[in-house]
Amino acid sequence: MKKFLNDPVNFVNEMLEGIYRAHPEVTYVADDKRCMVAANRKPGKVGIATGGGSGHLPLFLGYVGDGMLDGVAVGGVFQSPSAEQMYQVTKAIDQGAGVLYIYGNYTGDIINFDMAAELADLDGIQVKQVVGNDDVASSVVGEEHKRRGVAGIFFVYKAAGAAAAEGASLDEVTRLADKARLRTRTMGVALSSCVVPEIGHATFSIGEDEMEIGMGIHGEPGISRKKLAPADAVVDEMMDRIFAEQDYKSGDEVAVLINGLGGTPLEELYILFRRVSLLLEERGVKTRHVWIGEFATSMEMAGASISILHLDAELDRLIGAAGNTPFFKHIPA
Amino acid sequence: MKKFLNDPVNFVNEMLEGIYRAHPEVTYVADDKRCMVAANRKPGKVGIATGGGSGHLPLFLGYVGDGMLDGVAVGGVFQSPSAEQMYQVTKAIDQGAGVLYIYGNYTGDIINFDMAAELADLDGIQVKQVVGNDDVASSVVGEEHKRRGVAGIFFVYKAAGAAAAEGASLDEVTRLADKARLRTRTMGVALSSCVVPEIGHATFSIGEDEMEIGMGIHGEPGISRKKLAPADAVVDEMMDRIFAEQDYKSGDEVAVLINGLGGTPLEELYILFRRVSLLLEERGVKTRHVWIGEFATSMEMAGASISILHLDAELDRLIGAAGNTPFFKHIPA
Amino acid sequence: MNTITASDLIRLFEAWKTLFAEEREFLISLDGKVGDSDLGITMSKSFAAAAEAVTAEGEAAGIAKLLRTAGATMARTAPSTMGTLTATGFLRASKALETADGIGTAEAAKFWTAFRDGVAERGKAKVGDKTLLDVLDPIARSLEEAAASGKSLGEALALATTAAEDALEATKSLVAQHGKAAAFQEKTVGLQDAGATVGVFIIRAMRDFAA
Amino acid sequence: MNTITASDLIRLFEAWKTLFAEEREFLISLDGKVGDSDLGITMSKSFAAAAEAVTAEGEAAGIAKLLRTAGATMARTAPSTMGTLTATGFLRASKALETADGIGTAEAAKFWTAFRDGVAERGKAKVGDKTLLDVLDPIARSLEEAAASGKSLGEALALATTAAEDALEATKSLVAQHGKAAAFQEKTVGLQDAGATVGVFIIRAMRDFAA
Ligand SMILES: Nc1ncnc2c1ncn2[C@@H]1O[C@H](COP(=O)(O)OP(=O)(O)O)[C@@H](O)[C@H]1O
Ligand SMILES: Nc1ncnc2c1ncn2[C@@H]1O[C@H](COP(=O)(O)OP(=O)(O)O)[C@@H](O)[C@H]1O
Ligand SMILES: [Mg+2]
Ligand SMILES: [Mg+2]
Ligand SMILES: [Mg+2]
Ligand SMILES: [Mg+2]
Repeated sequence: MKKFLNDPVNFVNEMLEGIYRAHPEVTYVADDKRCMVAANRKPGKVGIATGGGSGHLPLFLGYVGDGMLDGVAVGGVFQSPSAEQMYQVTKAIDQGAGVLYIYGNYTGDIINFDMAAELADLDGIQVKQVVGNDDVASSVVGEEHKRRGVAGIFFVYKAAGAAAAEGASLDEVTRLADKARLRTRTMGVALSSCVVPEIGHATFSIGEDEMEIGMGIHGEPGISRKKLAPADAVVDEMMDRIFAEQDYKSGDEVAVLINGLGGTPLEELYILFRRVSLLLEERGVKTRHVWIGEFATSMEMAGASISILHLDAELDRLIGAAGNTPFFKHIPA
Repeated sequence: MKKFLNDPVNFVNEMLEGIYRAHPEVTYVADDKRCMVAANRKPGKVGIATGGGSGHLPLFLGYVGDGMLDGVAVGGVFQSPSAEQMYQVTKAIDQGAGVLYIYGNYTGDIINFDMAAELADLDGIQVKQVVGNDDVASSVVGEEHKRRGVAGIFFVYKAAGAAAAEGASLDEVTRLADKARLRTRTMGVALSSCVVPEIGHATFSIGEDEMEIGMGIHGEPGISRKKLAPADAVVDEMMDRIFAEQDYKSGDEVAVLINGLGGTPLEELYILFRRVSLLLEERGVKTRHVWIGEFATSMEMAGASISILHLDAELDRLIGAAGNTPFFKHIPA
Repeated sequence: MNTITASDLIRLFEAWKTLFAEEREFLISLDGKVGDSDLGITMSKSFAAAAEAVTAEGEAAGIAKLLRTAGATMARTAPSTMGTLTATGFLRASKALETADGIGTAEAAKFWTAFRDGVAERGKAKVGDKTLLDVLDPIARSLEEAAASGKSLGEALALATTAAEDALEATKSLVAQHGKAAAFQEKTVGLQDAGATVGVFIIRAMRDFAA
Repeated sequence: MNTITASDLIRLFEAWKTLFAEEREFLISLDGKVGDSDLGITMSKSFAAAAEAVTAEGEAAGIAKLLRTAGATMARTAPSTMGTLTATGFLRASKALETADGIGTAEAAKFWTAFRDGVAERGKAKVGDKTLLDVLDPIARSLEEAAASGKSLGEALALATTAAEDALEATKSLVAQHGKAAAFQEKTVGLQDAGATVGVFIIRAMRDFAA
């Protein structure tokens, strides 16, 4: 294991200490560093919380700030935070307008967020939930409720965060988050494994010339493992699956996220985007917004994912709105 | 070689096509994609250009934009662009106020920038140069002119870019860039090699449990190769070398850059920063600005560098000023 | 024994703690086959924490309070799927035994029925989905029958354990529908479910304790 | 031959092109020892491009114009240290031979003196720094002497080549001060300098061509 760390047991807490030292815009509640909230409350605004395992930076911690989220609870590496932690975050960020949970479709997270919502309900805090399930590779059409949530959740945060910042109600923020969720599809491909610090060896093994299409961000099995193909061919295969589920006509608009899983150089992500952009262009689809970089990682895993949000007018406005968090800044043109 | 690419020969050009497709804020001149300039000129402003080999994103291309650079010429992976390309960029960005070149201390780059400056001079364009040499590990005190330029050049860009945006003259921008250069020190450590696409195998080999302190961003040999130590110990060793060259008294202020070399997860960079921040705190030094992430990479190399800029009042103002480029956005608090 | 008292319950948590410490590596490798290898870690952690918490609380707190403490402690220590589901189970069992002074056959039936219902509600799985629920359901049913027919606690727990073991064996032929294992689809056939294995361990240790 | 004409010069570039194609792997591995392995790639690329460019231009352009085309082409094709330095050398040689119809001993001396001065100015190295300059300097000096003492072109180039070969051998004992090799410090002792090796190749092929 080649990592910059001290005792693996302290990996998450030391990372968190680094974050709080670097970013005074965020702080924590309940005397628990794993319960992060924005340093400033926005009275009357719908609160948005997320959470999940550590090891995915900038997910989840990185998106707390203006125009995005208000709080987040994180667990150990690839482990859910507890219901109690989520509940503490919920209490801290509620401004009387209710709280929306946005998180990925993983059993551990669901069970804990459900429990937290019940606890919050006892306090009279209204909680709604939107569970990201953008990973096309993780289940077939018709079984979308079984799909995992991956990088596409960024678009759900962005839409919901902008709506809440505009002063929308909990119902309205939830509606928009859910619309962004339903219109987002992601396909991923992994080239190498990651190493969980407390485990110390690769989560899975993969041949020196192999890739796995559709692998999950914790190393869950994908659709197919085969010889690494040229970048354009890899993109074509991924986009085929996405296009099969999104019905485009000429003139339609999209937002694109090319996400590195942690170990893949930015240069390669731009090579992938080049092809994505060509394929969209061929169909007369206009790319209105694009982000390329690391948005949801798996530690040092080499690989990438492509997320496409099929926009409509209101999503276009929300996705393009300003955002300012420790890890994500967007300045509208 | 596990990379997303098509023909390795097209690596740089396809990456550039991806960048132009993603970021309409930048464009190119002389019908050569390797000559990038900001899409909008700012009349009367001192132009700032940089350049160097590809494979270091977001360096160099990523810093063209408001409050930063005006143009950049890039070469093949780890190869200098040509004097002609630099000259074309220079002509395009000159607004009558002259042009400052800021680049790293590598022979190939120096002789090409020198040649470009001579060509520009023939056109009556005034050119000044500031050559980054922040890498403490690459030569001893007294021989600083032999030191390589690494991630610390980011601070030089930031100071010069903000000064030029404020309307400073070429002499003044040069003075400030040079001051930032002289007050910046960087130490790096590498854990794994990178792979140059056209070569196809690792540039150097390093044991599964080894690190190299002071390794250059093209794999140039460093100060010592030894067993990977706990993160805090690695930071202590790196900071010792930096502190030995920067004279701090309590109350002094710094800007900190924790830079990932490409393959190191963000979590680990925060663990490194935690320690850096503690060491600065111990000396009563105040961290005024901090950036943590990938700012100057070596493709997929695992490793990190720490750059410290010893601030004074004017540098503090410039480093904290707004910036907005495709790869770097800063919104002052 | 015919009734598990509050002081017995504290010792039963000690027994569970020892058991999951022993089975740590086995559960790690079982969860590793079609999951993320954390089950041995989370179960040993959460039962150790629960055992310490109930010991610290002491028998004076009574059955319901001890179970609540155990459940709340587990939820905090191991918020994985199984950690939270077992925590939910103990919290529901605590509610079901609010007025009980000890656990005889009738109370054991209430305990496990509430445990099963809590896991079912929280996890939203159905029997046959290849989860913990596949052993909790036969345990609860078997104990309800035993209570109706007036069986002794020892006998009742023995029958419930046998039912659980049979059900665990039956999970081998099922395809996982939930959690990380679901991604492995057909590859899960032939393997016994990891969470269900934990269920069998819990009831088996309870049987041995009461024997 | 006693004079290299414009049409000869085009064929000389063909000879250099062939030579560097042949020495490609050798230079890659030489530069790989204390550098970045690109020297064989850049030299074969830049001489191939230069040869094509001067062929396309044709002999009517004359000596100076051909050298300028070669230099400009090399600067564009291979902007590495050696690529740009050799480009600079040819550009300066072009200037020095602005009015020459052919290259005899006197012109060869002007050619190489300008080449050396260009490399020295551009690279800011001193003789003894273990660079290309360490062979360019003896070449220029030797040719100046030969011109002063009225030696034939063939004899003059033979003497210059010997001087260059000796100087190359002498680089083995030096410590690199410039470029990527400088980082290797003492490890460079015992190795002949890669750029100086290229210098020897260039003069040697010129000698063979004029013989
Ligand atoms: N929805 C569910 N309801 C009940 N039990 C479940 C559910 N999902 C998974 N399980 C059980 O959880 C076990 C895995 O537990 P655990 O290792 O804690 O999961 P994870 O590591 O994914 O959080 C499975 O073997 C299964 O018995
Ligand atoms: N400042 C300099 N002046 C003259 N020659 C130099 C200088 N620096 C390096 N060289 C020569 O360049 C050679 C390496 O060339 P090259 O492989 O093109 O360098 P790089 O790959 O670093 O651009 C060295 O062997 C040396 O002879
Ligand atoms: Mg990374
Ligand atoms: Mg990276
Ligand atoms: Mg598990
Ligand atoms: Mg070289």
